[in-house]
Amino acid sequence: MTSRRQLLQASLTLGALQLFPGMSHAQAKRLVFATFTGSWEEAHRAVLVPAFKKATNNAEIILDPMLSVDQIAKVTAARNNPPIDVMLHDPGPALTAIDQGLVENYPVATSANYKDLIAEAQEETGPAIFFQVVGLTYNPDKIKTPPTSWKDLWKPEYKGRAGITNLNSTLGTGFLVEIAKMFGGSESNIEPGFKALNDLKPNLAAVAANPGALATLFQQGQVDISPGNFNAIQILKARGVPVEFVIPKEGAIAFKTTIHIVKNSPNRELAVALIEAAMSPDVQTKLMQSPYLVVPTNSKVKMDGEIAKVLAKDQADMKKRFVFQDWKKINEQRAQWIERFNREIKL
Amino acid sequence: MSTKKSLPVTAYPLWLASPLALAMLLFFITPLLMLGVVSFYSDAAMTQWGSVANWAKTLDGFGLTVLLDTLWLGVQVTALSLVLGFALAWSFLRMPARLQPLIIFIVMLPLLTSVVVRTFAWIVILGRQGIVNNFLMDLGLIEAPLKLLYTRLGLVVTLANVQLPLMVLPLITALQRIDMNLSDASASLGASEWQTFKKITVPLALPGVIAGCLLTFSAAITAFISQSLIGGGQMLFMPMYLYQQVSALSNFPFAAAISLTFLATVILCVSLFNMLGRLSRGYANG
Amino acid sequence: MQSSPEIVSPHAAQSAQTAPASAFGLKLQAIVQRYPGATSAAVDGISLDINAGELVALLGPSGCGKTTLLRIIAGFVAQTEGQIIVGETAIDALPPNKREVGVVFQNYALFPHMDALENVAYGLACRGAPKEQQVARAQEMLELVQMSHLAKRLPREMSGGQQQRVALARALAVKPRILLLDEPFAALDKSLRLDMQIEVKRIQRLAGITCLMVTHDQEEAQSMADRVAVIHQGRLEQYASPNEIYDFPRTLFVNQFVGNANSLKGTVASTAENQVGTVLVAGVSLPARLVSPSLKVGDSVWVCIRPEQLELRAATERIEGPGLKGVLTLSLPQGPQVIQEVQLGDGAAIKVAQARASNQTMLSSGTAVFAQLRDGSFCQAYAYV
Amino acid sequence: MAHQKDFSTILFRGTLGFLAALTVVLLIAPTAVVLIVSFTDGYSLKFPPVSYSTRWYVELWNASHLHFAAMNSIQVGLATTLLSVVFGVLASLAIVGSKSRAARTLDSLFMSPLVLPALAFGFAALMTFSAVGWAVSITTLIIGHTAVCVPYVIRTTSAALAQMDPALLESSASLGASRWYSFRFVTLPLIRPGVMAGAFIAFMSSFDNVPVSLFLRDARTDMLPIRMWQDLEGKLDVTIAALSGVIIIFTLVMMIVMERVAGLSRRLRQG
Repeated sequence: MTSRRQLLQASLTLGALQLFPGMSHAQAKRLVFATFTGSWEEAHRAVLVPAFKKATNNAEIILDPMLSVDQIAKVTAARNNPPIDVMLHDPGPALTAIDQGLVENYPVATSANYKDLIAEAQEETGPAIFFQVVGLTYNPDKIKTPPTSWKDLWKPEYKGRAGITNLNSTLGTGFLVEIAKMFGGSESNIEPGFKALNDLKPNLAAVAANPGALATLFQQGQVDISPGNFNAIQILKARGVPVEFVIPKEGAIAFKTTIHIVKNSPNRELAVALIEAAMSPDVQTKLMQSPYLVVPTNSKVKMDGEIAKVLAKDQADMKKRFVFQDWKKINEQRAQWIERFNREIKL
Repeated sequence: MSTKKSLPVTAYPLWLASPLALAMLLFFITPLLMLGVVSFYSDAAMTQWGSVANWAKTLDGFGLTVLLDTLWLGVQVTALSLVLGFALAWSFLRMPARLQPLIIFIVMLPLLTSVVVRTFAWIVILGRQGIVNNFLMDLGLIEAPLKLLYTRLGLVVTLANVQLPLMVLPLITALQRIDMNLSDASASLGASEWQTFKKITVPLALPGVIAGCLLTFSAAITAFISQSLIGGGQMLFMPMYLYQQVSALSNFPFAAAISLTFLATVILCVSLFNMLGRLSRGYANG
Repeated sequence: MQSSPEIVSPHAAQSAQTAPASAFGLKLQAIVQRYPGATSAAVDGISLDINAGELVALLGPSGCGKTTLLRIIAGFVAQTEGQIIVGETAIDALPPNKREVGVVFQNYALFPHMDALENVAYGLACRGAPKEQQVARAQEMLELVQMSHLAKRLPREMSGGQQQRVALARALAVKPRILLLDEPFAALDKSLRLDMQIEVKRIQRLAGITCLMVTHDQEEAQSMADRVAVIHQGRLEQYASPNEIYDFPRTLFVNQFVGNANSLKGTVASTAENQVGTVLVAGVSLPARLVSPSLKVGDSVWVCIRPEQLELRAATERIEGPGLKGVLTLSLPQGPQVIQEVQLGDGAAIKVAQARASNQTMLSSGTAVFAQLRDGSFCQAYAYV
Repeated sequence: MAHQKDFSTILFRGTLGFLAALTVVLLIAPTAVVLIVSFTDGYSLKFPPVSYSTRWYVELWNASHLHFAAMNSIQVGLATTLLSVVFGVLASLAIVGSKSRAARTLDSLFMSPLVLPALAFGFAALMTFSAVGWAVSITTLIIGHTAVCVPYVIRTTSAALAQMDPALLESSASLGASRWYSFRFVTLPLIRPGVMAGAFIAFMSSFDNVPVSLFLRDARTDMLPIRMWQDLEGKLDVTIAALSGVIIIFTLVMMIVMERVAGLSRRLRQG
């Protein structure tokens, strides 16, 4: 009886010690990779993480899915002790992160895979590991005639069925710039874009907080048409959710996604290992295949399958078909736009 | 001759509270005071201090709209919870005693279940292909699914449900304290049930009503998760406004001003409720 | 109730028993207790000397300060002034747990999570006594209070009387020097009360312990205590044997509080030695003890007459001696006696107690009567305030 | 006095009874729906599911990121509970029954986290911790959680203390017990159910905390409710339904246990 009691006490004491950090150092070693929400997280969890573990003899890694802007906020708040080791950025936030000195240059000289990236992807501040393509996403069960233009979103028949994301995401901001252009504006004249968004209100079923959330709205049948990320819907489609992607006649919005080592990261070596894995032809090939369909940046990876069919035959073709935006200009005004979006698009 | 005053054996020395008092001072009060300091920085990088720009921005037309809208949401949720909660509490006392523990259990379960889980359920219930829409369509009452999720109505119903236990428990306690003979006496004096309810039950239950309203109201206006998952991106309330400024825009000074405005409003509402509570207790106790 | 022929009150209190060698006396010296913010003192200079082995009752109406005094002795409240001496040592500076003063509370305050045996053993456990010793002593005490058969019962499974026995056993188990009882019988049914009073008295004798009991019930004080201390508004009114308190109440308050008393306004008619004199009440001259000192002829006084000192006769059957004239208004039979209310000429009402005898015909209401002082009885006269 | 029920009485009772029934359904529905949906075979959260399986529970078994968050939440929850109980019981002892101004002020201070928006506090705590150079960690989470969870322990403990007959302590003292002995053998056993109920509520509210964790967590100290929220919003992961099922069952079992040992429902209503 006594011995059982003592045993219990001893184990409780040990348990209590476990409660307090600092007594175990296991957590400090974990590499934190801030990926994007939704399909990106799933793709990275399924393909990139195993490759990383293999390369580093099972080092611990945590995926922390969030928007680029959130990543920057988190790192800015704790520069000396960043909560993130590796960041993933769309072009706009990437510029911000570099400007604010949040990232460290990639050791390109010693990299095995860097030199194989296509020229556009070779950036010392952080190499691009994939391209994102934004077009129109719709539910083929509900919308029988596939949309062909961004303008289709405004069709009265889609009343209460369209979705967009807010401007915190690159998708949302890119979409705003694109429709501004469509209605006669540009990166420096966003007015027509906001006007068009206001006109879109009756059609809006939801404003998602991020692209991942937008994809889930299709999953739940909550929206039937929206601007969407090519990749975001592929996993859904593979699961049998009725979604289709089309490139509007105005052209799809495209941007490259760069990966960065966060300055002051205590896990620099692991960070390099992760980025190296992300650039590797092996990982990029796997990510290019169904259901992820991620557009590769490694020149050794040849585009084929669904990507070649729907998006582009190769990287050169891509550059022709896609619209690239001026993120430097966008960045200067983005905070104001977010503010304005908050005020105007609120129902 | 005078003997040393010593502490009665039934009391414990006040200094026993000092560890917590100190901890609260350091880790609760100090941070809140920090908000005040930070709110006067004029820039997000926090280099220039001494500007009221953030306060002006918080209380400008838009900021005020968000604040008032948040309070209005609280009022709507509280009103709905009160109606539902009062009906349940009233019926609870008239139920067979065997059923009462079960009802208490049903009321408590959501209180202790994760708020994310409860909110999650409402996504399933309110969605376009959700339970409500399917039900209504099966009945042939509607042809196309109604938009319930990401609407004000959906949010109010969800919040009312999520916070309902906070309303029901004080109401049951308050109603139980009322002498059942009083309503019998009222009935014997010729009052109809409705009159008795209006003139006896409700006034005497007021302290419970106010306690329940206070809890429900403050929970509803601060319910970040439900507001964000059910309200969606188109509705903006104080919690999300604050979170957005911190997480996406890193504008700590502005977020601090928002926080303080929100805090002050809540304190004001709580004081108001407390005042009403004191008045009603005096009323209920004759 | 025979009245004493002696006029001077005998101050020598007669203890019913001689003190056992192990018992301790208790001395209270000018205890004052003032609560902050209160206008008057809760205890206002009370001194009491309690002999070893004696059972003293603190008697008074609720709020008179008697419970405060008890709590001061127990150490729960620190007195503002004064000293408490147990045996030869002052215990004022000691905390309650060092005073060796046992307390039986009004609601018994048994520990609800412990059974009877554990409750009784508690005090010994506090002292770190070996387990076997605790149990042995607790069992012994339970036997003393005739509760050994319920040793494993929890307090909520016991009746009030049983709880009280356990509480008593618990207090006595640690062999306290003084035992304090706070309204010990107030929570008991009337039928059970007498049994328990006898029981407590028996145990107190058996244990030979000095005992101070707080009560507001004068009959209880009368029947149980060796001496009674009557307390009123924080002051000690009288401290004497029960008989003396009853027969020679020293103040108007004691007279009214202990037993029934008819209080009438009167004036001193004549004085004599040894406080004896006559008073004039409603034009009638009555023999009286002038209790308040220095009463002179012509002074206004309260005249107290106990109902049993009066005898009622129909106006037609009046006998020799002073009598108050009035009309019988009400008869209330009360067990062995009948209380009769008489309305006097000036409107005042007095009560008269008459022994119930089967052969006696009762007077009917409305009869003109004389309430006559029984032979050899005296009224008590107190200065009018 | 009319014995037959008139129309208005029937209408009145009927309305209240109907509303009450509706409320009971509303209270049960979310829990029931989640439990049922968690056994879906599909990828979406349709109700009722087209076919049933336990596949999402199997997925849950392999979802290491959820395990990680759950372990963190449990760690933080247990430490928070421990701290809340120690600090809360001490504070309750000091302030309960005391009418002094200082005690009343402390009471209001300790209770204030219950009504103040915890989100503002979470943000304020984040700023303060980073201002003094404390990186976000399990420790900062425990501190933040304790501040908002300790009121629950104080509430139930104070209620239990207030119900205790003061004569018990006096009688204990008069029997020779020191203050500590009385606390250990009289007070503590008697308030234990109250403390346990408070500890349980504190644990559940820490385990479920969003507003404080939202700011004080990071990826290395992921918290389960935040992970669930983000996974729900970001990818409507059906695994979360299975996880919710597990949480519901755990809560149900714990509630029944706590009802038995601590009279949970009575204590919740006192507060």
